[in-house]
Amino acid sequence: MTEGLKLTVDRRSGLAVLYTDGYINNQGGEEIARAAYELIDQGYTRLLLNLHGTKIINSIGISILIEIIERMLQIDGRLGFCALTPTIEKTFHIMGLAQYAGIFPDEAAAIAALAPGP
Amino acid sequence: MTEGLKLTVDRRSGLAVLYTDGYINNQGGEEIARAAYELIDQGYTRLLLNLHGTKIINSIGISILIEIIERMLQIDGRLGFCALTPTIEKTFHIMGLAQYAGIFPDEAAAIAALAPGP
Amino acid sequence: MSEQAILREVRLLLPMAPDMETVASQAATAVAQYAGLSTDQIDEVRMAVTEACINAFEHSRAADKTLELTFTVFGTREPERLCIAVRDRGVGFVPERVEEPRIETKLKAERKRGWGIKIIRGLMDDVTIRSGADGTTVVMCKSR
Amino acid sequence: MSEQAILREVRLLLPMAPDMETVASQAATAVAQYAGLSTDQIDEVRMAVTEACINAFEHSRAADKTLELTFTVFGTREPERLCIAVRDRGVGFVPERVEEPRIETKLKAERKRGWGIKIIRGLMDDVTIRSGADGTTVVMCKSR
Ligand SMILES: Nc1ncnc2c1ncn2[C@@H]1O[C@H](COP(=O)(O)OP(=O)(O)O)[C@@H](O)[C@H]1O
Ligand SMILES: Nc1ncnc2c1ncn2[C@@H]1O[C@H](COP(=O)(O)OP(=O)(O)O)[C@@H](O)[C@H]1O
Repeated sequence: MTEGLKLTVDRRSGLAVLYTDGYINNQGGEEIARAAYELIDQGYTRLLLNLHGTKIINSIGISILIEIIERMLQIDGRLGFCALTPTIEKTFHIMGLAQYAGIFPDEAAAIAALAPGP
Repeated sequence: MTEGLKLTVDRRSGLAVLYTDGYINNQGGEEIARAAYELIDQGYTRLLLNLHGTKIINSIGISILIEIIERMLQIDGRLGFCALTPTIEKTFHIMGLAQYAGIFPDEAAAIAALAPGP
Repeated sequence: MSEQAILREVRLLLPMAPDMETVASQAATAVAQYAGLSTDQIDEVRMAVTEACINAFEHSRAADKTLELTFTVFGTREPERLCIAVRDRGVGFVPERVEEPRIETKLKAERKRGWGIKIIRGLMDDVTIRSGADGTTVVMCKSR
Repeated sequence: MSEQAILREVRLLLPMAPDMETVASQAATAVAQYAGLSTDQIDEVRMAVTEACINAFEHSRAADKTLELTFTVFGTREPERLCIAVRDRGVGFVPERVEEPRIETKLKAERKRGWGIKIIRGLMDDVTIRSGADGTTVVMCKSR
């Protein structure tokens, strides 16, 4: 009954941004994965997860994010994260995720780093 | 140890606005009363309590607000409230407080109603 | 109303000490969210629970200085109703003998207090108070 | 460190059922606020408590399907330290036998899970896990 995750996708040229709003648990993670795989199937190789609206996340949700990172590595794409709470950022560092996915303070910095060059 | 109430006073011509931030319990209520009596001693007869920063209040805190209303009635002054959460507003109605103190949606409406005429 | 089953039951044991009502209020928020209540309803539940806790802290004189809250979510498939029982093992009181507070009187009275029970009744859908020599239990419910 | 007394002790009994970790997390928030932890520290406590609850829900197979949390605030005059014990009466496990997860391996592995304990240890100051045939107790502490 607890409110599920809300997800919004913004397709831009060469990059898609996924905005999360709410708790990223197993259902939330799976919803993100579904959207990400759809974008990958549509040809997007650069994805940005803007976690501004997410204050809690659990390790089951994060495991699903790791699946997305694995897929990105396979297709030579890139996944970035921005607008993390300090605790979520700390958790990603504890796990070593930061080596395989860019972590950026805000969307502008993320897009500058992720977007394919001219 | 739980964070105490923060109170800011804005003295204007003919009216003073008290901004609360935090829980109005007995300590919080007493702090408001202290500030209100000081303003009354300085000659203010119109006071506006802007509760925008207050999401919780208890009945002990409200009892102290009733003391302030009593004092206002004695000096023929007026006390108004604005920016209440729906629950705090409902509580004031349950208690019948609304008959003795104006309840306004926002500061502009409150000031228009409370400020002494030209 | 159709037969409702218990979907979740959470218990909280709190020391009767300053500020502990905020723990009850936050736990209530989480259970009320689970129960699918609206933001305003959740706020009303918080306020009512806070009042019931403060009453027990102030008036119960319970020797064990412990307050026991039980949060029960009822529903058929989905959550439909939240009931919260706030129980102390204190001296008890006779609810019928508590005078209904009136603002006109309180404005002139020395003692301005005495609003807790009225607020709880005003904010919740149903309230029952059982009180006796083995303490007081206030049960308050709200439906979606 | 000076001798610290128990300033507050709160107990929470939760059903092992979906979403109930959010109740533990909100109760933890309130006690951590009382304990004077910073906003970021409170967030870390929430996350660690959530992980410990989910572990018990998923792995304990406790017959009573009940999780017991004890929140203890220690201090001399002011609150200084919060410890949270998360206890289940399930089958237990041998913490030393749990393999430390590594991201390089997990990225290629079928099972990407296995991060809960590492996250709890990373976010809290001290963590002890006692586990045996009568269940598991994870105790995690954080000081101001
Ligand atoms: N848990 C309780 N144990 C004993 N007496 C109580 C309890 N709750 C309420 N009472 C009695 O009922 C009266 C009215 O309570 P309430 O309406 O909350 O106002 P207040 O607490 O401000 O007096 C109290 O003054 C007290 O005598
Ligand atoms: N409360 C518990 N009861 C029984 N086993 C547990 C408990 N907590 C953890 N475990 C064991 O420890 C392992 C590692 O847990 P954890 O690091 O949280 O990762 P995950 O839960 O994703 O497997 C679990 O897979 C489980 O075997």
